[in-house]
Amino acid sequence: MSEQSKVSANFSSLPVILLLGLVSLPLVLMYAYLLLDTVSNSEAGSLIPSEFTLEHWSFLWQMKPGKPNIWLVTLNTFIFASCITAVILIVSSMAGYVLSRLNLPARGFFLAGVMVLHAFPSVTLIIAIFIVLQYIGLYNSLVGVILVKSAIDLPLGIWLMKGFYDTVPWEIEMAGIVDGASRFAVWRRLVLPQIKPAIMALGLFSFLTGWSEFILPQVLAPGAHVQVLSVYLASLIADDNNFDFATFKAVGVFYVIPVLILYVFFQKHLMNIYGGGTKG
Amino acid sequence: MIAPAAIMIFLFFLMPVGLTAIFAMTSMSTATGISGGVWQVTQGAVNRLEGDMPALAEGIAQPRFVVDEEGLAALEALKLKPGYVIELRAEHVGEVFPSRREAERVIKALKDRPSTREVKQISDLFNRSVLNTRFESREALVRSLEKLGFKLTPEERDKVATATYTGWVWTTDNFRMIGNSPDMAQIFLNTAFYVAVTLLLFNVSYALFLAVTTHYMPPTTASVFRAIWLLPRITPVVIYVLMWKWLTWDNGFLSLLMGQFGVPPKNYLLDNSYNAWFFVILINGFIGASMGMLVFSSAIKAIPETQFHASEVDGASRWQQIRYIILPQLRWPILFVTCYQTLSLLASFQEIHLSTRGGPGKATEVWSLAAFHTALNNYTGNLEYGLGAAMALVLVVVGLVLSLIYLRVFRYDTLISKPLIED
Amino acid sequence: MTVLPILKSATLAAVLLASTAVFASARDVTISVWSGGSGPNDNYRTDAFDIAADILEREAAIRGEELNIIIQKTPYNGWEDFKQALTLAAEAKKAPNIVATGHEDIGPWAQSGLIVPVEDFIDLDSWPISDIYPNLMEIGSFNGAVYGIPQDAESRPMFFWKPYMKAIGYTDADIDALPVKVEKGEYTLKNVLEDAKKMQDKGLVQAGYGFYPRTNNGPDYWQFYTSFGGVMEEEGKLVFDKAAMKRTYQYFADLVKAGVTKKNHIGMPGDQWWKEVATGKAGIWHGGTWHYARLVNQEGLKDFFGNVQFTLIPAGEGGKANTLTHPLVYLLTSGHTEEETQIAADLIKIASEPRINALHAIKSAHLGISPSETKVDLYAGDRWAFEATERLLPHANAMPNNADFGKYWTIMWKNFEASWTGAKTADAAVNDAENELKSTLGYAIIIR
Amino acid sequence: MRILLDKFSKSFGATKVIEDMDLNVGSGEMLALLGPSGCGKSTTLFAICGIHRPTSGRILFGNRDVTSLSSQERNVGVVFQSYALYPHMTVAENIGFPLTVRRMTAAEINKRVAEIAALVHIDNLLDRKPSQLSGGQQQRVALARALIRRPDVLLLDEPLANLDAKLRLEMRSEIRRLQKETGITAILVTHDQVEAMSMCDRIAIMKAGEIVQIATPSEMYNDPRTAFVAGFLGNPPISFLTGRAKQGAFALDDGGLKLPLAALSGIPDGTALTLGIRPEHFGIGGDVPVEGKVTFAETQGRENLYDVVLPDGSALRSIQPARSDVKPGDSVRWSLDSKAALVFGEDGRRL
Repeated sequence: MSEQSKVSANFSSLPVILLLGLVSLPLVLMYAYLLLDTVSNSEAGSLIPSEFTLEHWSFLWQMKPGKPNIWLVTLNTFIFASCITAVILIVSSMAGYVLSRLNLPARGFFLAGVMVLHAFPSVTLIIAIFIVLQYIGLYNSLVGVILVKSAIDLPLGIWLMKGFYDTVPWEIEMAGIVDGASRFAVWRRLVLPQIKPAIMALGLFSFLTGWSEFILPQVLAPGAHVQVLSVYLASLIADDNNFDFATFKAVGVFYVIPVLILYVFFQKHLMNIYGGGTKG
Repeated sequence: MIAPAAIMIFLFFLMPVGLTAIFAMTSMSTATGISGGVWQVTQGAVNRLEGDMPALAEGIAQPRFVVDEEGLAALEALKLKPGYVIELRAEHVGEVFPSRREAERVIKALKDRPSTREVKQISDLFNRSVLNTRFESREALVRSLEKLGFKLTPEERDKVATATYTGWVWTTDNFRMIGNSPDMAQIFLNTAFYVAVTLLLFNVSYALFLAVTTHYMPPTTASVFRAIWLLPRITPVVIYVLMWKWLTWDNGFLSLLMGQFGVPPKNYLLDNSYNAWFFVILINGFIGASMGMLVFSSAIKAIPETQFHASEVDGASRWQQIRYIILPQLRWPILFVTCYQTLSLLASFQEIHLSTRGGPGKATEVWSLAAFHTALNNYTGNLEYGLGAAMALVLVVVGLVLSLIYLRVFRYDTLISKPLIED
Repeated sequence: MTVLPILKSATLAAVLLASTAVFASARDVTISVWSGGSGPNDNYRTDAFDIAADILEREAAIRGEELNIIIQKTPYNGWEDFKQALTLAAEAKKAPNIVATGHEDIGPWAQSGLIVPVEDFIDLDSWPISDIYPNLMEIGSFNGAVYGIPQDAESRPMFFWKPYMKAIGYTDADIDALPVKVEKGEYTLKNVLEDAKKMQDKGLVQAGYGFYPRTNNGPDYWQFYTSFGGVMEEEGKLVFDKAAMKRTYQYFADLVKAGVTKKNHIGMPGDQWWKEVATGKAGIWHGGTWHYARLVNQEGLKDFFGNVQFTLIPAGEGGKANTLTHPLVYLLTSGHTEEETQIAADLIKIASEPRINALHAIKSAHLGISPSETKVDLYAGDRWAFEATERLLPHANAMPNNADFGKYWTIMWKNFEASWTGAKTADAAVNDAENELKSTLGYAIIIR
Repeated sequence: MRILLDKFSKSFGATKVIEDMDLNVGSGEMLALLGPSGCGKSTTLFAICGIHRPTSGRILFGNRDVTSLSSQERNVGVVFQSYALYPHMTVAENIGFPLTVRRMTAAEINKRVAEIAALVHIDNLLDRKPSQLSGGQQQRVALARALIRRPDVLLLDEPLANLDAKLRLEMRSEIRRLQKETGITAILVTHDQVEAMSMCDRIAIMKAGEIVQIATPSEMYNDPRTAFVAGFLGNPPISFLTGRAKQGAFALDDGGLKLPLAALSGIPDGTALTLGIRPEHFGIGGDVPVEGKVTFAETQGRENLYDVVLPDGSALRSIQPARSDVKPGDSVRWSLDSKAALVFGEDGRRL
């Protein structure tokens, strides 16, 4: 974002800040208490924490009965999110280029298809997706659910990449070609470096959605050895035998920390992609 | 270079769509299995046959085990311990048992002590009825029936096969069910209400509000607020819903807060269907607002600054500036967000599934969630893949139609200029 | 083309390694066990297999075989996710060897070939199977074969908070006599409503807390249908008794109308319900025998017998007092080698022995599965198990094992909920249910 | 090397951009393709460098038919209007790129880069990124990159369009110098007649996909074949009067001017005609007097420019040595040089 000020001296910004601050309060409170409750205990019926404690974080060093090891789950989540990022980046940067730049038979059809799919209610296909997965023997495996999640996010990725490729001047590519480079070399060495910010943004975005995904791993990879954090946390919450909000929140915070770190450091890139929707 | 994308999309998009369409035309469920069934004369099948073919139903309704020469010969061929055949032939030939268990008791008592598996093998050989036997093919069933002396016409065979088949069959019942059931109508109305209200209040109006208010702020303050309102979207859904549960739970924030004013604690989320809707819409709306916020913000940023200066010089108030400068130029972004988010809202059920599970009662059950519940996730464990697929197919069709409109609206053809390099 | 030779030798090496591994410990068997609806008190549902495996290994050793069994345990807290995961895993041929689940799953799972009859692998006449209550064994049967070995028994009583009963005029003697009165049909569901109302009117409990039922769908609600004279199955055919179902729907609508039960009770968080019941916020409620364990062990209700009376579910108009037992059963899934399944069956057999099963029964406050189990000290010395077995088990029904029962249940519940929440009248709900049952089940259900 | 376009046609879908064009560029010659935007000159250039394929016809480099060869196989150097420098590479990497993709050794590449950089005078900029260069410097880098592979033909697509006036002047001679020094055949695509006239050996003027005229700059200025060519060349531009033939003379309809011309003998009276008068041929030294009113006067320092409106409303432009006695509003009587007047038929052809 270009943080160029458009604030006019004719209007005071204080009233809008106050107004927005007020409506944002519930959200801020929820997040503040999310963090606060994990390291404190409160008297019953009180909203103000009365003591500092780390007991809610004990899940990090003690295994919960009937639950897999938190570190294994974290590792799974990390593998899951990273692989999705890699697959989406590689596949959609290639496909996006083809759709943006190459003379492909039925290119218009492909483009329309991608566009329709990218707005498609794909989660509803989950039963059929299960059949496909079990047919190719990847049910209850990380690989399977990685492929499915990547495939579902692919149309958006391809569409975004296509949009970003469209902004690269044709002349760079023409220059590459008359300079004697093959089309692949042109893509790899001349065009790809031009869309680095886009790759960064799409990569971050994919990582975050992968990190957050719940339904797909829950249905398609329910086994303890392939469990991811979202499923772990959800199963913790679903278990009404051990209802303990502070622990849930501690697991939640543990789970959300990587997201927040990425968010704080790469906010600009992310805004890029969410705003990028208008391109198509 | 497009091959990997094409393969993945084919495998996990197009094939599932095709399969969903196919499943929608079947009676597939947990009980029928997915891969197909067998032919088994169960008590249920006998009940079904009673009306049309009483004689047959009567004749096959009882189990019958006979120690006969045919069975003994087959047993010899199995080459188990020779003592079994000798003893059976000597002591039990001609005996008839009215149940498997009684036959097996005799076999178990043989001096050579057959194992449990062997007992099963042996008793199978003396089975002279078809009741409860699982036949891998329809011909095998018919053969066995004929062996028992039931001569069947082709139509009768069809009837028997239909009555005894345990797998799924082709049917249009799913769509009839969707069309006729008042519950489906209710779910449909729920969905329409949910999509319309969330879209209108949050994804568009509130997003506009956020975009406009942050526009009138110093850049740093604006980006702080935008960051706050983007949080719901980037927070993993499980945690996000957890926070709402904490807010609305009977020992949660709202209850404690209201407790200060003497209001007894209650579960605000599920207390009644109005509350549930209120929070379901808030939960989804807070996520949905962020996309509109960013799209509208960048659209506002794209308005030349001079237009703002000029309008201020012309004496416009802030409201007039919004009304006459900003809003008219946001028409396309608003249309875009509306189209796009309609589809997202139609497909989204994770938030509702995790917060109210469609409750209280079925008050907040929406179409995609109902499809999920029907096909994959319900208490009785009776997963109706066929009906669920039919419900999903309805969404697929709605999604297709909406996205085609969406292509139209956005003048898709202008987005695909011809490539400039020809090779 | 240099890859091929390398690949070849690698494959060879792998095959060699694998085969030596087989030779080194001839019988290394992994048996996986999943159980649904299992909280921390229910750990012996799966833990029993550790003990059983130990015994089976020792037996093998005595026979001179080396057998090493690895038990993989996966307990699920709830039912929805468990059944989804299990069904999908089975379709993908990745089902666990042993499943502990509700007996009503036998019907559909047997029909689709997802499970195999246990009697193909276990001699039913051998101990301890021969000792199991015959009606429980019947519950584990489908299409003339025994598919499941009962894992536990329970029943579902009505609970009364004694202090409030006293406050509305019952004497200690009255309360002590209540179970008998219920059994004889002298205290009915109508009285439940009246007493709940009295408690509320006296301000003992808040509005909606007089009668405080289960918070979500469950087999419990069939008990009321039975109380009002309904029958679930006759000779292999499901039965939908319109009049009885209407009385059932109407009863809950009346409870809401009288204000003793909340209109939007269904779907409230379970944990809240537990806490409230344990602390006397509710007057009358119904639950299961295993609730005793949770209330006493987890929710801190120290003097259970001093505070709580329990009876059968009282009779309603046209029916009699009853309770429902919903045993969990151990099932063997298909798709494994015969050898593996045989070991799994042997394990189930050992785990069903009285002393091992009693661990589960007492820890989780379920009821035993065999007469000899009641003679195990641990069991005999437990007041709750003893009283509950005596008072409830003789009157226990079970849901039928019928492949179509799930559909029936779904339709019944949907309309139950609709009339409860006031979305439909009881009449309309019964009619809607009838129509849907006719169209989905047709011949398979008798409607009367 | 000679470049030959033989019956070259190009259409995009249903739209025909160029039809049956013949063009012959001699070895070592620099030719300008001059025309307004949309006339097909860039399409022609793209076809020569292989980015577009001809719909029909042939393209020959020397005697080699390159019609169906890809750009990579043609050995052409192109300088694009935007220079198309690779923003993520340094100047040296940019220039060396054509050699890098030919898999030359690093040492060889460095040597050749240094040579060519010295030739275009950017040897001190090799480590910079394109974004750190001025427009003229970027232009030189683009030239160096086009020349380093010793192409058979150098194609320049509006190379000066993005430069300011002073740089444009400097680069004009610079490009010409390089082309002469390397002796390379070059084609310059431009819409600026000054550029075309000052830099090239010959000019091909294009209009609507056709070459209207090919000639040396002076031939074309003095002897345009059509009104279009006449109008396109010359600054300030030529002025046109419309009238009719009358007894071997050009006459305005109101009779205010009658100009006898040799070219009009044998043309029937009443034929519609267009008369082109360049500004330098209307003023004090002509032979046919014309009366009018000055509506606009502009001094350019050494010379003054006047617009004169004739009584019938048509206008003539005049350029004269600076003088201060004529102001807008004055009536003047100046003369036309009838020998330099160009007359065109109704179809725009020169008579």
